[in-house]
Amino acid sequence: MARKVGILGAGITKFMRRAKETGKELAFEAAKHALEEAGMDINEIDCVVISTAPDAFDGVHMKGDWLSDGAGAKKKPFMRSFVGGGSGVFSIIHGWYLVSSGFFDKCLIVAEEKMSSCMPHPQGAFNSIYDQFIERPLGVNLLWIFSLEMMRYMKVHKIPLETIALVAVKNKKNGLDHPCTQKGISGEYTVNDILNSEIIAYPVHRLMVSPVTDGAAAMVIAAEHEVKRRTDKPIWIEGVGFCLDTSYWTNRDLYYPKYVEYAARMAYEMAGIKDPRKEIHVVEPYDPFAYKELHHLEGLLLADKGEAPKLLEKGFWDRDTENGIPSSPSGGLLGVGNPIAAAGLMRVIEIYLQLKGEAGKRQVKREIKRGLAQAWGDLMQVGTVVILSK
Amino acid sequence: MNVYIVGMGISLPKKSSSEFSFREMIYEAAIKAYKDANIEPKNVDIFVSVSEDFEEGTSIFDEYVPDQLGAVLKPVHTICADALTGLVSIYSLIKTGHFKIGVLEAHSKLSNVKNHSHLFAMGLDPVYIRPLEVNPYFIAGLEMAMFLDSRGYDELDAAFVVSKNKSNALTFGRSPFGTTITPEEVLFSEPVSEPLKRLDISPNADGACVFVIANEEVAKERKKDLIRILGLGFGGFTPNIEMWRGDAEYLEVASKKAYSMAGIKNPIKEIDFAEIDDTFSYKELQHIEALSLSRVGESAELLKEGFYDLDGELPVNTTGGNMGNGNLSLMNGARSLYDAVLQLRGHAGNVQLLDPETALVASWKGLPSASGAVVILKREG
Amino acid sequence: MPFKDFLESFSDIKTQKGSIPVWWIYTAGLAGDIFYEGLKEGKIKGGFCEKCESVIIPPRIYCEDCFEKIEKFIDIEGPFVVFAVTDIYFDLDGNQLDKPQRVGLMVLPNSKGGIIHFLNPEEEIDCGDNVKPVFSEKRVGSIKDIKYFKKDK
Amino acid sequence: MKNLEGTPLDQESFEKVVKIEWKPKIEYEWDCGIAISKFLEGLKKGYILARKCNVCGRVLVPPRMFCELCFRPNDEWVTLSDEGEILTFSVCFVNWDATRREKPEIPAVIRLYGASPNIGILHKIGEAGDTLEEILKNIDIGTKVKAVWKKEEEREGAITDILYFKPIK
Repeated sequence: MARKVGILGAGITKFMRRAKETGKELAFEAAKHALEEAGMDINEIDCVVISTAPDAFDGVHMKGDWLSDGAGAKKKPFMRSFVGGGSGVFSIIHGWYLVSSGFFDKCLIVAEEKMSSCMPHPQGAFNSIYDQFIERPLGVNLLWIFSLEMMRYMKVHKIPLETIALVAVKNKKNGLDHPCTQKGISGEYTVNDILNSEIIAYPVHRLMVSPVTDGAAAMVIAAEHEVKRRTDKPIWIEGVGFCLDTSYWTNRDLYYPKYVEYAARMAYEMAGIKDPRKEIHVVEPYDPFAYKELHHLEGLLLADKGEAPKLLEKGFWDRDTENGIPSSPSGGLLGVGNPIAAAGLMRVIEIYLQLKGEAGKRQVKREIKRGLAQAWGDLMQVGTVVILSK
Repeated sequence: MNVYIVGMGISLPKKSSSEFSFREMIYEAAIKAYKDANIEPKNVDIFVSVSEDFEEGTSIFDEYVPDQLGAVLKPVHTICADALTGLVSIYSLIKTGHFKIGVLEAHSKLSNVKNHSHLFAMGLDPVYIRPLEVNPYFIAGLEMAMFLDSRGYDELDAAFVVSKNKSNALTFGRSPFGTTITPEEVLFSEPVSEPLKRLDISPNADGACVFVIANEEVAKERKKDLIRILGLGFGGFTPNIEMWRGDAEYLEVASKKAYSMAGIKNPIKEIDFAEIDDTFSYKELQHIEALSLSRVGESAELLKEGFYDLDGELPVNTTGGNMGNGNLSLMNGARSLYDAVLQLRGHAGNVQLLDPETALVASWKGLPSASGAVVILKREG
Repeated sequence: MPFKDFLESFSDIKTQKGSIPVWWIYTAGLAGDIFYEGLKEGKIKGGFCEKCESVIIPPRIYCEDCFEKIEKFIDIEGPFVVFAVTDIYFDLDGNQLDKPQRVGLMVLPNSKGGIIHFLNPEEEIDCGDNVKPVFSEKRVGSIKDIKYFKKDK
Repeated sequence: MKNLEGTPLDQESFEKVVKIEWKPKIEYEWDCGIAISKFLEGLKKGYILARKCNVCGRVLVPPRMFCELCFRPNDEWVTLSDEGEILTFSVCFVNWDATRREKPEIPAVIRLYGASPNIGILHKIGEAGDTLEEILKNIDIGTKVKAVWKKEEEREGAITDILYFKPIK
C-alpha cells in the first residue's frame, strides 16, 4: 500500500537558447548535480525516470532510450513517460508511483529538452501535433491553438489585454533572480513593453510567449525510510493528479481547463486538502503563454472562473504578497525559459526549494508549508499536478 | 494486495489494417477487453498507452489516446516503451492503493510507415553512428554476429527458431505468418546484413491490444480466469552500440527483478512456458539465455533437441512469436501477453498446453534499442 | 466489425500522406567536438575515466558505468582489433547495393566502447584482425573523415 | 546550489563548433479509416458529414464511428450546413517556421449549423480584411460564416476542398 515518498535532492543546468552540449550531456549534468545534492552515488539508485517532450525537437527516435546512458540508467530499469508539455511535472508523478507502490526505493528523475536542434525553427516540430487527416493539411502552426484559446478565454470573461500582459511583467521580473534563467528573457518590463512587442497571433504578443530553450533538470526521490535516514529537512510528495481530455479539442469550450481542475481535484483529495485557497501557500502554474498562468490558476480552483486576472491586478499572486498566494516565484517559463520537460521539473524544484527555505532572493515572504506545481500539455488537453509539503 | 489481469481484447495482427484508422482499430480491442472483464470504461481509474512519436508520424501521440478507450477526462498517460513496460506502470499505480482498475493499450500501424529504414535510422546516435548513413538493419547483423560468435553458434542454430515459431503459428491457425519452413530455407533466403537473412526478420504487422488490470478486491468478483501478475521487471543496457558485446543485458536486469518479486529461484523448473521476443531469429536464443531459461551457450542445443517445442519441457512462443504473428513494434509484448493469458485460461486451441500454471513473457523494444521488460503470470482459481 | 454503417461506407479515399516537415542540426557536443577536432588532425581521441581507469571510445563527458565526469581526453594509439563484422546489402533507402558494405565494430584491448565504421572493401578482414583507420585527405570534422579501417600488419 | 553547468552558444560560436545535419526521409500514409474516408469523400462531393449518437444525442464533427462519452458505436450520418458561427478565432502573423507573413491568416473554430453546441471544426476565415483593424471590425465570436468551396473539378477529398469560411450577414 501507498508508501510516503520524499525528495532527496535536485539539480539543474543553465537554460540556454542554444547549448553546445548534446541532449545526453545536458541530462548527465543535471542528473549528476541532483545526485551530488542528494549526497548519493549512482549505484544507490534503483531506477531512472526519463522525461522529455516530442522526439522531433532533439531529432532522435526513441529519445528516452537514447538519453538513458546520460541519465545514469545503464544496466538499470528506466522508463520514459510522456504527456506532451505536462511531462516535466508528470515525471515526478511517475517516480512517485514507482516508489510509493514499493516497486523501488530510490528513483532518479531526469528531464531534458534540446529544442534548438530542430530546423528551420523548433516551432515546426509542433505542426505534427495536429490531426493528420483534417488539420495538418490546413497549414497549421503552434500559435493557432494558443491564440484561439486565449481569445475564447478573454472574450468569455472580458479580460483586458493589459491584464494578461501583467503576467509577463510579473514573471519576467521574478526570473531575474533565478540562477538558470536564459539570457535576455527576464527583466523589468512594463505592460506597455509587452503590448508594444509585435503581435504574432492576435491576441498573442511576442513577449507573452516563452522562448525556445535547451536545458535539463533532475531530482532524486525515495521512500520514507530512506528519506528519514538521509535528511532532517524532508520534503514530501503529498498528492498527485493527472487528467487527459478528448483529443477532439475543437469540440470543447476552450475558455476553461477542465482537465486541470480534474487533475487538481485528484491531487487535493490525495493530500486531504479541502480548501485549496487556504491550504496551498505557493504555486508554480504552467505559463508557456501569459494567459495560461491565469487560466491554470482558475483550473486549480485557486480563483473563481474569470477571477484570476482581477486578483493579479491586486497583487494577489506576487512573490512578496502577505495574504495572497505567490504564483511563479521562480519566474516561470516566461522568466526562466522553456525547455519543455525540464521546465516542468524546474517548477517542481522551485516548490521544493521554497519549502526548504533555500530559494534565496526568490524566497516568498509569507509563511509556507505546502506548495503546488502544475503543467499542461498536448492539444489543450493534459493537466498534471503535484503537491509538496514540509 | 495482488494484481490481476481480468480482461483483454485484441484487433488481430495482420499485414495491413487499411480498413480501420488507428482509433477504430483500438476501439475494437477496447470493447472486447471491457466485455471480457465485464466492466465499463467509466469504472476504470487509470489508463496507460504505449507509443513512440516517429512511429506514429505524430508528435505527442499521447493526445490521440483517450477517445477510443473511453478515457476522456480520466487519468491517462503514455509510456514510450514496449507494452510490458507500460504494464509495470499500471501495476505500480494499482499497488499505490489509490486505484483499483487500470487499462493498458498498445497498437501497431507499422504499415503506415513507408520506409522503416529511415525510421530506425532516426533512433541512432546522431553524433557517432547515424552520419555513417548505413542501413540500420546493420545493427541487427552486427549484434547477431557478436552473439553467435561469443557462443560458438552458427546461423543455422538461429534459423531453427524461425522454423519452430512459424510452425507453431501454423498449428495455432490465428497467426497470419504461420508456414512450414526448414532452417535451411531460412539460411538460403536473401542476405540482409550477414549473418542476418531476410527470413531471420519477423515481418511487420498492424494490430491493437487492450488489457484490463485490477486489484484483488475487483478481481475476486470473477470466479474463473484469474490471472495473477506474480512478478515484473524492466531494464535497459546502454543505447551506445559501441558498448554492446552480444548479450541481452536489459533482460538480465528485468528478469532479476521479476524473479525476485515472484520468488522464482529456478526458472527452468518453475516456469511452464514462455512467450519471448523473437523480432530477429537470434533474439529468441539471446533472450532465453538472458532470462536464465538455459545456461549461457546452451540454448541452441536445447532448441534443436526440442526442449522449447510445443511438446518440449519449456515451450517458447507457443502461438508463433513475432515470426508467426508479425512484428507489432511496441505491441509485441502485449500480443505475447495476450497469448500467454490464452494459454493459462486454456483457450489456446490447437496449441493448448496441458494445464499450464506459470508463464513468463519477455519483450524487447525493438531496433535500435537495448531495453525490455519481463512479466511472470500465474493462474489462480 | 464493431461499428454500424460499415457496408454503406465506400470511399476511394483510403489514406492521407505526410511527413514530419522539419530537419535537424545537431551540435557534436562537448565530447563530440573534441573527437571531431581530433579527426581533422588525423587523430582518434578517447576519454579517460579516472575512477575506473578506463579509456572510453568514442569519448563522452561521462563514464556511463561510473557516472563520473570525464575531463581527460587522450590520443588513441592503435592498433584496433575487429570485434564483429557484418555485410549490409541495402542502402539507407532500402535499395539493394551493387556490392555489400562491410561494417565492423573496432575495439581497443582493455578499453570501453569502440568505433563502428567501414572496413576496407579491398581486403579480407575478419574478427580478431588488427586494423587502423585510413583518413580522408580533406577532413572537415565528420565521421567520414575516416574513410575506413584497414589491416594493420 | 552550485555553479550551474551549460555552454550557451551565440550565433558566432555556433558557427565554429562541429555540427551534424540530418534531413529525415520518413514518409507516412495514414489509414483514414471508415469515418474520415467518408467525411473526405463528402467534402469532395460538396457536403460536410457528421455522426450522431442517439443516446446522448450529440452530432459530432469531425466524425468518428463511436461516441467517446457514451462509449458505444454511434448511429447515423448527418449532413451539416456549410454555414455556421465562429466559436473562437485568431489573427496570425507568422508561418509555421516562425517567419513573418505579409498578410495575416485567420484560423478559427467554427460550429456548423446542425452540429451540437460547442462542436466545432478547425478552419480558416477569408474575405474578412487584410489588416488587424479591419479583421477585428469584420469578425468576432458569434459571427455567421459560410464555406467557400473549391471548384468541383479541383476537389480532391481533403479538408482543403473548403478554401475558407467567409463572414455573412
